[in-house]
Amino acid sequence: MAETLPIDRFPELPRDEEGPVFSEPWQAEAFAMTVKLHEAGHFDWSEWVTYISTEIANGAPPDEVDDNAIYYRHWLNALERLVADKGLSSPPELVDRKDAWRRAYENTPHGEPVELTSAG
Amino acid sequence: MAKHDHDHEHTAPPSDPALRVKALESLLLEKGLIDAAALDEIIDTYENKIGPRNGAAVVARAWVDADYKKRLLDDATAAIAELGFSGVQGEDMVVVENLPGLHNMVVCTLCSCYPWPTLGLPPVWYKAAPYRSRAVSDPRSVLDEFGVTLADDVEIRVWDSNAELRYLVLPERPDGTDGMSEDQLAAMVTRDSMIGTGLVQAP
Amino acid sequence: MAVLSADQVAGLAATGASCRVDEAVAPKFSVGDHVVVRNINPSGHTRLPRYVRGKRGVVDRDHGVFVFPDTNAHIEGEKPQHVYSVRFTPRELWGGDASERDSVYIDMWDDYIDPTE
Amino acid sequence: MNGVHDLGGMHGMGPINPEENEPVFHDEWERRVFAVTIATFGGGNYNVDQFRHGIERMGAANYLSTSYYEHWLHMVETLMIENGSISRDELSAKQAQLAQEAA
Repeated sequence: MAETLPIDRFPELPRDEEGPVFSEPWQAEAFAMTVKLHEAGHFDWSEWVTYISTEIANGAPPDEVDDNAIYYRHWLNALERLVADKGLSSPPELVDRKDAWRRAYENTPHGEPVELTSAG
Repeated sequence: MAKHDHDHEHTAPPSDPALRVKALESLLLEKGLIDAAALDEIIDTYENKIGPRNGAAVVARAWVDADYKKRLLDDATAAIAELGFSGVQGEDMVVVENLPGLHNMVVCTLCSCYPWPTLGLPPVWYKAAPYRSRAVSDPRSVLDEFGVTLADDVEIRVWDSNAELRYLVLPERPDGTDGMSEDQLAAMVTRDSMIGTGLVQAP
Repeated sequence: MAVLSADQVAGLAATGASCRVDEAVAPKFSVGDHVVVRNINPSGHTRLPRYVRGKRGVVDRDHGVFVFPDTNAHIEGEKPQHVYSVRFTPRELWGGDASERDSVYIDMWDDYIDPTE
Repeated sequence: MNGVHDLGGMHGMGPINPEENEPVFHDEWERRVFAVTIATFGGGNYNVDQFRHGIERMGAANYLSTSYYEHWLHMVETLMIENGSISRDELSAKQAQLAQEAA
């Protein structure tokens, strides 16, 4: 899907000649989730650019040093705000889901893809 | 499919606030940006010296001294300073009075603004999402959770302290306390009664 | 940058750091004025909660002149202006059969509200 | 900004659960966060509106799933990095050093 995406429009997106680059699986998951929500018609890319730009302007989270991780923390924050503003998910649901993801990470050996089914 | 194996290195260890604050504190100390003795003094001040007993003294004084009560309702900041309570997060105070048929309650929907000099630091529930979300939209259900049931015809005023004004509720003096001293009265006044999530009960 | 010392702690705790500004700024509203809250969605800091945006209320009390948080949070100046306690009915805020008699009071800076006809 | 901190009227946040005889602090790290915050604020490193904005900029799920003093910790880290008092790398190196010493 990535080659059909308007990735030139995503500000500061970490990428190489083949497309977006990720340093951890969760970053690719966040990216893919956003593409799926777009394909389902929940928002257009200009809206997305507004949300991700706002997060970048808000400054980096203090607990990341890796550039890709910082970028995809912005991405996740933007996605959380967008799904809340669109009424796709309520904040309490997001927290439940975050908890599920945390457990999935803790149950996943380093380097393997993280899946929600690992939440246990 | 991932294996469940506790010997492996976790992909993203959850960050531990105790470790993080220790790192931050020691870095700022090493750089001379904070002073170790000041940290101890700050903790001692807010853990041991400032708390809801201060607010209770204000309430008791207002109950026994009509002139003081008038000053308190006209210019709360000055009247509270008369008793020696002022400062951070109490720079600009407003006191709202409960009356028969009228109940006041305070919240900060945007963060956790709270009158520190009179009530100390806020309890966890005051700072958490359930109280902050519901106090403005359904105060009666909130009061129910605190065991406060008001008659249907009691008017409720909710004060959202979104600006720099800090609000203190002056609760109603309970019946049957006529002979009590100011100190005895102060001992009955609870923190929650000054937030508006409680009533003062005669012993 | 100043470093707070232990002997300054009591003074800080007792005097605080008021955001009240001692400046003669004319108020835009008077007690009793009917106002409507601006329906803004700033990307920066604001102390204007969503639940009152676009809602109608009445000015109950003028608290005086304070620093404006929407600019001060971004070091864009203190923009001092009046803050008022504005009264809203639960029916205006939440609709339906919510109470007309109860009220929610919230503090509004001049730049958050407009007059209504 | 529109964020999850703006909670007035939001649904589904659950019961309030007040704690009986709640202590001022629940843990030593909360005392330290409180003191470091007041010391850096009192030292003039940021104003009260920057303080609040520093918390509002946390992501929604992160904000709702962490406690009050974790919000303050996030804010002091953020603002002290942004004003150049400390660097992201210094902070992370100090965390790694302390974690190793504790292990």
